[in-house]
Amino acid sequence: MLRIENADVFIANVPILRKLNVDIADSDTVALIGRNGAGKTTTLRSVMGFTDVRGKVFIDGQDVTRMKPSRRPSLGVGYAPEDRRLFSGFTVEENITLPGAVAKLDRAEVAARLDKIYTILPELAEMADRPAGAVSGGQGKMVALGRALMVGTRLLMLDEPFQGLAPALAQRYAEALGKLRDVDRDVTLIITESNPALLKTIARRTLVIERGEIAEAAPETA
Amino acid sequence: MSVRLILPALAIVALALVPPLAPFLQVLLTLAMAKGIAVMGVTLLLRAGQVSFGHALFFGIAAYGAAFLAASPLDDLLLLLLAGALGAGIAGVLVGLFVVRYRGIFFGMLNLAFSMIFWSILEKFYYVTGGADGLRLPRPSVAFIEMDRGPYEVLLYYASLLLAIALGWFVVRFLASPVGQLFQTVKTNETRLEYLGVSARRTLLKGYVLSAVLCGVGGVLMAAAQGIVTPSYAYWIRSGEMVFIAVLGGAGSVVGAFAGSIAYELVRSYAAAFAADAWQMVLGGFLLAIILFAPGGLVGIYAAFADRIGARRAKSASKKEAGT
Amino acid sequence: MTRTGLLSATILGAALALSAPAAAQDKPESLKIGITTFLTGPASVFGVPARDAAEMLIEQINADGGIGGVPVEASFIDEGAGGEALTTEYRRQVEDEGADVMLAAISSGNCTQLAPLAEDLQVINLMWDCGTQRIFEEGDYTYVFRTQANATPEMLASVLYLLRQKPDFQTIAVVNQDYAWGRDSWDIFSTALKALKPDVEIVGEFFPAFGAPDYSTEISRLSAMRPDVILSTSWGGDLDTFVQQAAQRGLMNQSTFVLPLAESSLERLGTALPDAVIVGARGDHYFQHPEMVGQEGFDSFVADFRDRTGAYPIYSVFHMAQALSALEAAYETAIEQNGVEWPTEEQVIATLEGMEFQGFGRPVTIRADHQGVEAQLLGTTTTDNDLGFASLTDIAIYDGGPLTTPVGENSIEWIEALDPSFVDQVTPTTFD
Amino acid sequence: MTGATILLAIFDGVAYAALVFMVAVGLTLIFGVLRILNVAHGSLYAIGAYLTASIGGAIFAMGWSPVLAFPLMLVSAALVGVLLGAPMERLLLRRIYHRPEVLQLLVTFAVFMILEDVQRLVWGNQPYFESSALALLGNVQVFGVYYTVYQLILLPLVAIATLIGLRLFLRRTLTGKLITAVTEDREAAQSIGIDADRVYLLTFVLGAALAGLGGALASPTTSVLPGIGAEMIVLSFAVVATAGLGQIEGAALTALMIGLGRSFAVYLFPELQVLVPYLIMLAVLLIRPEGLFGSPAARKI
Amino acid sequence: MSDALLEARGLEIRFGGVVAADDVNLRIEEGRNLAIIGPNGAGKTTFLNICTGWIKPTRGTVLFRGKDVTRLAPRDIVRRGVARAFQIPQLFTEHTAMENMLIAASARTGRQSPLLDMHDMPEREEMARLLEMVGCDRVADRPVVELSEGQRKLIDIAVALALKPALLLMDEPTSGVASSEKFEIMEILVKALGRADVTAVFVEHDMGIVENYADEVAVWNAGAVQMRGTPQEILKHPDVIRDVIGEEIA
Repeated sequence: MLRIENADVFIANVPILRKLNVDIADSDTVALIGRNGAGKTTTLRSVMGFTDVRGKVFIDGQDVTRMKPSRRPSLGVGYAPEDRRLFSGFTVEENITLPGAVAKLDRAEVAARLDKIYTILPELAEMADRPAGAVSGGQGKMVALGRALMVGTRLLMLDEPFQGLAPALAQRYAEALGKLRDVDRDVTLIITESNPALLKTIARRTLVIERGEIAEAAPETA
Repeated sequence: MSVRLILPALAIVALALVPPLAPFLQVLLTLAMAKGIAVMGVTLLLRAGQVSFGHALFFGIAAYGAAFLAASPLDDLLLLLLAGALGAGIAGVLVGLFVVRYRGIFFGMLNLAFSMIFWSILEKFYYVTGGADGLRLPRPSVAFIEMDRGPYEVLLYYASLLLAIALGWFVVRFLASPVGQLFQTVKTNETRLEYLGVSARRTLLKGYVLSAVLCGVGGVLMAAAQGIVTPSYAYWIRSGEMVFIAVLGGAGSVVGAFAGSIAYELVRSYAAAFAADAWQMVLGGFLLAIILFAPGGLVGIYAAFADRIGARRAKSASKKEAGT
Repeated sequence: MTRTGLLSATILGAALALSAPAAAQDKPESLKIGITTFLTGPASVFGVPARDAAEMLIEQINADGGIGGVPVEASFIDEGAGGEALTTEYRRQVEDEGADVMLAAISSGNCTQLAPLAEDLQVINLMWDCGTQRIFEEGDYTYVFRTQANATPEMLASVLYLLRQKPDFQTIAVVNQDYAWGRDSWDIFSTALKALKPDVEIVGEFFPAFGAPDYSTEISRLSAMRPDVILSTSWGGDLDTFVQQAAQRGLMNQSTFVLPLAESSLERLGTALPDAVIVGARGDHYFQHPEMVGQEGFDSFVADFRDRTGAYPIYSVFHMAQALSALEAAYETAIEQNGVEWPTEEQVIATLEGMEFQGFGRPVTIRADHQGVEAQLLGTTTTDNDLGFASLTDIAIYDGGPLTTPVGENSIEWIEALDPSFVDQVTPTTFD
Repeated sequence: MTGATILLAIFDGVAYAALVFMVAVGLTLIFGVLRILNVAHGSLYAIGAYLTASIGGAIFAMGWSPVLAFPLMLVSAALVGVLLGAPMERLLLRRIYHRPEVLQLLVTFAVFMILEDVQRLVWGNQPYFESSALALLGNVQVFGVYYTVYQLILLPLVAIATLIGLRLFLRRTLTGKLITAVTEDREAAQSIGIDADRVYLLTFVLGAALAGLGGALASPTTSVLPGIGAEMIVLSFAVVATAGLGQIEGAALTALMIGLGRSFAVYLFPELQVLVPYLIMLAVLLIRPEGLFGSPAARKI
Repeated sequence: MSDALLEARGLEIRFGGVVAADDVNLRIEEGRNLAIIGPNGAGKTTFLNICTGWIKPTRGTVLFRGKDVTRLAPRDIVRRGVARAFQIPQLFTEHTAMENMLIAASARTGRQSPLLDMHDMPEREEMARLLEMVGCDRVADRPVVELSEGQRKLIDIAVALALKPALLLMDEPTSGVASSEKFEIMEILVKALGRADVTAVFVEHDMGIVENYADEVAVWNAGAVQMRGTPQEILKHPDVIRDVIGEEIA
């Protein structure tokens, strides 16, 4: 599904990724763990095309290294960034459906996907008409997940979904991910996290990233 | 001596030799240094992350102050400089108290508004200010010695050079000092500044007043060299030009302020001489080329060059060592 | 030592260099003149035609063998580039290029700035177009001359012509550009009006910003107050805008307009300028000058200029021609008096003082204070279908002498001291 | 002031405000999305005016109907947007979005300087005046004072239509929503598939076309001559800052305040006329530091 | 009464419709480190913001050493001895770690001479010791942008300590730090605080940290202090387990 070959990324002349190699199979659920600054977020951002990558990135076997970021969602890639980044002027539902409209899906398809999203995340249906700017941080994380689900039919990348969530809410979020797995068996899931304990029940495979490289050992793999 | 310092040192020596060796550049360079001192004020604010599109205000205030004083018996260059700097400083405090509450585009626009108000007043109250024609500033005495044009201009040239060096030195020291470092943190993190128990506004105000004084000194020198002050001293295009020069030289660099203004004056004056009706286009193209291809400005180009030479030197030195 | 030592040495050197006397002159390879004119900015409506005229006339002079056998070489400086660029380039042309004579400037502000500089640089400067009367009233100059009138006779003639055309008006309003010319010209005009017709009431004074794009509000107010006369000394785009907007809104049918600079806008305004507007020409400059039309030099000049630029000459063109005539006359007279030798600068200056010369209008005299005395032409617009734009009728030409402030006096004080009888003392030449 | 003169002042103020708004709205739109204060906006305004006046003058002289003046304005605006706006965004601005604010501003300043000379080279120094549109609509008389229908009725209508149209466009259409989304967060927009480059291009072209339209609309009432761009841009800056950055309704309200302030100044204190926009700006920012419609940036700590 | 370092009385504030503080009363005693826990959006950060004057409450007062500081600006409260470290480190990103410290020192001493180079300040050694104390002496001369988040958090705290405060408020000092490092960092920190005689208040989600390093715990819920006690009491309370910790994890 996703292959990264020899990726080097520099930010302000500081190497963030060093010859990073990742290969993730279809339908896998992968936890990408590592300390802050190890390169987790940069890895996801590189897949989305927001960094200047030296090396190669393949999605579904297609070389996307030079593809515009905005074309990647059309490959079925959904991305929920660490800091939510909702469109605060739109309602929660508009936030979730907008990717569908951008991808020119027909109304029925958008409605069907929205239903699926509401099944997985019923709390979103309750706040559908609230402006996204007015939801709390934790709820925002849920909305961001819902938005990523709209087009993320092949590959879903969640950056630090539990960061800053109180334990009870984090647990709720983890449940939603479990439900997603029940509803959709095929989607490939990549979740970054600095606290691997939270992903124990979800991830099938754990990749540990250190100083921009995949560390050999993956000690916390179940 | 480090590679980087060679050119600035040579430049100062070369500048000192201009009047005897290249007198045709003397007036041009006097103006360039006057502007350079003013640009240094804009540069200073850039170090705090603020862009002013109205610093011509202080340039103009000081120049008009000097012109008014020159019409009185206290018509002496040193007094004019003092009065101009003081006037600009006081105006800096008054305007500063207001504008330091704002950041980014608002800061720039408010400065613009103040300078445009001053400009409008200069244009409007022409019985006092001479309107668009401005005020004459007849040649002042220097230390109460009357001078002819020739010696006066040579003296003014060296005065500008000395002031440029002295004020440049002072600004560099200020920026390295605790208060100057605090001033620069306004650019990166005001929240932390506040939580260090420091008022970002007051800190910014200190630098703002200094920048106003620098513009003032530049304005008086310019007026003394030109012999006339006009509202164009305070017009927004002039403020834009100062920012232009600061970026041309290397945004935030003290040396860049002077490198930029000398380059600007040369390009402008030769463009005006040889492409009289397309000089703006030449300058615009020059600016675009610098921003797109050398965003560090002239100083950035030089630094890259010096680094390369320095690296080569270091390499050859280490080779030698290895050889022996 | 070293900086102070160096400094004093340099000052000494410079002082020595300056005190060296000007050597006697051999015939130079060329007579270099520098001309400041607006090539950019709003005033380029005057500046560019004047430059075209200068180029054309200099080509003609050189084709005829130059001045005293010496070809003329002109370079132009853009006044629109701003004060520093202007003075820097002015100096460069004098000091480095060795310009013999400078023609500067259009803008009064630039004249104020350059006159002392010319004096310092000891270069002859002919003020060829600027109008401020202050320069010679507030200072004595050796090297600076003006080859045309100044604002005082121009405004005084306008007042006299207005009183002649419309003697019984009661109210007047002014709409002038907000800069020195607009203010100064109104000062002179209103002072003259108060002296010559004390019962006139000034009902409105508007000074919209220079380059204002819109006069709607001023026009609304003027429409509401309906003054008998509306004066505007505006020029260029500002005048065009004001006239167009006023004409469109019927204001020009309500009041008599006095536009002392409108000669330069006649062709551009086309049919937008209605009949019965009083128009001045800053001197006696008009391509249908009743005394000049039919004279060979004049007709061919107008025709040549039109061929070259596609437009009729305007007053700035005539001013330029006049300045070049003065230059030519001064050199040729000086050469003659010098026994066919090339004259020194001092000799040229001596010749210029008190010289009479003629451009494409009545002869001009340069007075002892270096101020030119020039006749003033005014007229009233009338539709001219052949031209496609208004031409002037009821033309009156005033001699410059009686209208020009006497040497050594201040214009405003001199005008204040005039009384209504002055109107009858000055009789213009009129044409039927 | 009597009631009648107050009304007259309001008419003049509204007509002027309409024109100011037309110029400022494009600048605000571009700033809102691209975060670039486009100094060259003034040049685009001037070129819009030049195109309308010169093409109009030429085709009416050839005997075409003066009614064409109105479609010509739209054509000129489109030309400015497509021929100048598009290359400017694609070739210059696109290279500097990640650069500091000052550099972005100076790039547009450089373009402004270049375009000033381009205008002179193309159109020369003589003012252009082409007022067929003004003449065509005629005058109306109010309290014995003639107003042109063009200024009193058409300009305000166009301004209001632009305001409402833009509002509807941004709120109701998908393209409008894409612009809004990119405005708020370029990267988040890209990550849901929005082609931010295209949105930027579209916005800039639209903003440039609005500048051109402003110029085109101004051309029948004013002389088009070198330098009109420089005057207009400072005024537009004042409007944008006073309104609150990127605030279209704010720009409308500010333009109205400036228009009315200016016309009342002409009636009451003519000497203050030039100062009015800046005084209004200072007064507003003193009370509301983020501008009329701006909201204080939340400082997240 | 007088031994309270900081005391909040009846604080109340709303943002839009959301109550962020609803009659908050809390005493912080000198020398007793307090942990604040609670679900997201409970108003923990808002409390720190009110205590330091960043936002003004609609009602209520904040007393520091018995003096009302409610209406003071943050800088004035800081000068009285309250320092703060942030969830997202607030550092001067163009400066090195040492320069950040020196800037803090010059803020404290208020040196004005424009001719003194900041690097020559007499406080330099003291700052070096502080950096050493938080284990960042090796990176003192590196720009802070190049450092890891964990290091930045520590430097953020060191900068706060450079002010020699009596009270240090920390917002999630170990968030974004890999769990393997958390205890290490807290270990360093608590030692440093003890040595410098600073009372600490910290917002924390990691109950392990709370259990080990807090003397007292206050539980926030819906903008109010729900309960308060020792870590042992609080972390076992059923309400806390339900609302804050989550049953499964507990």
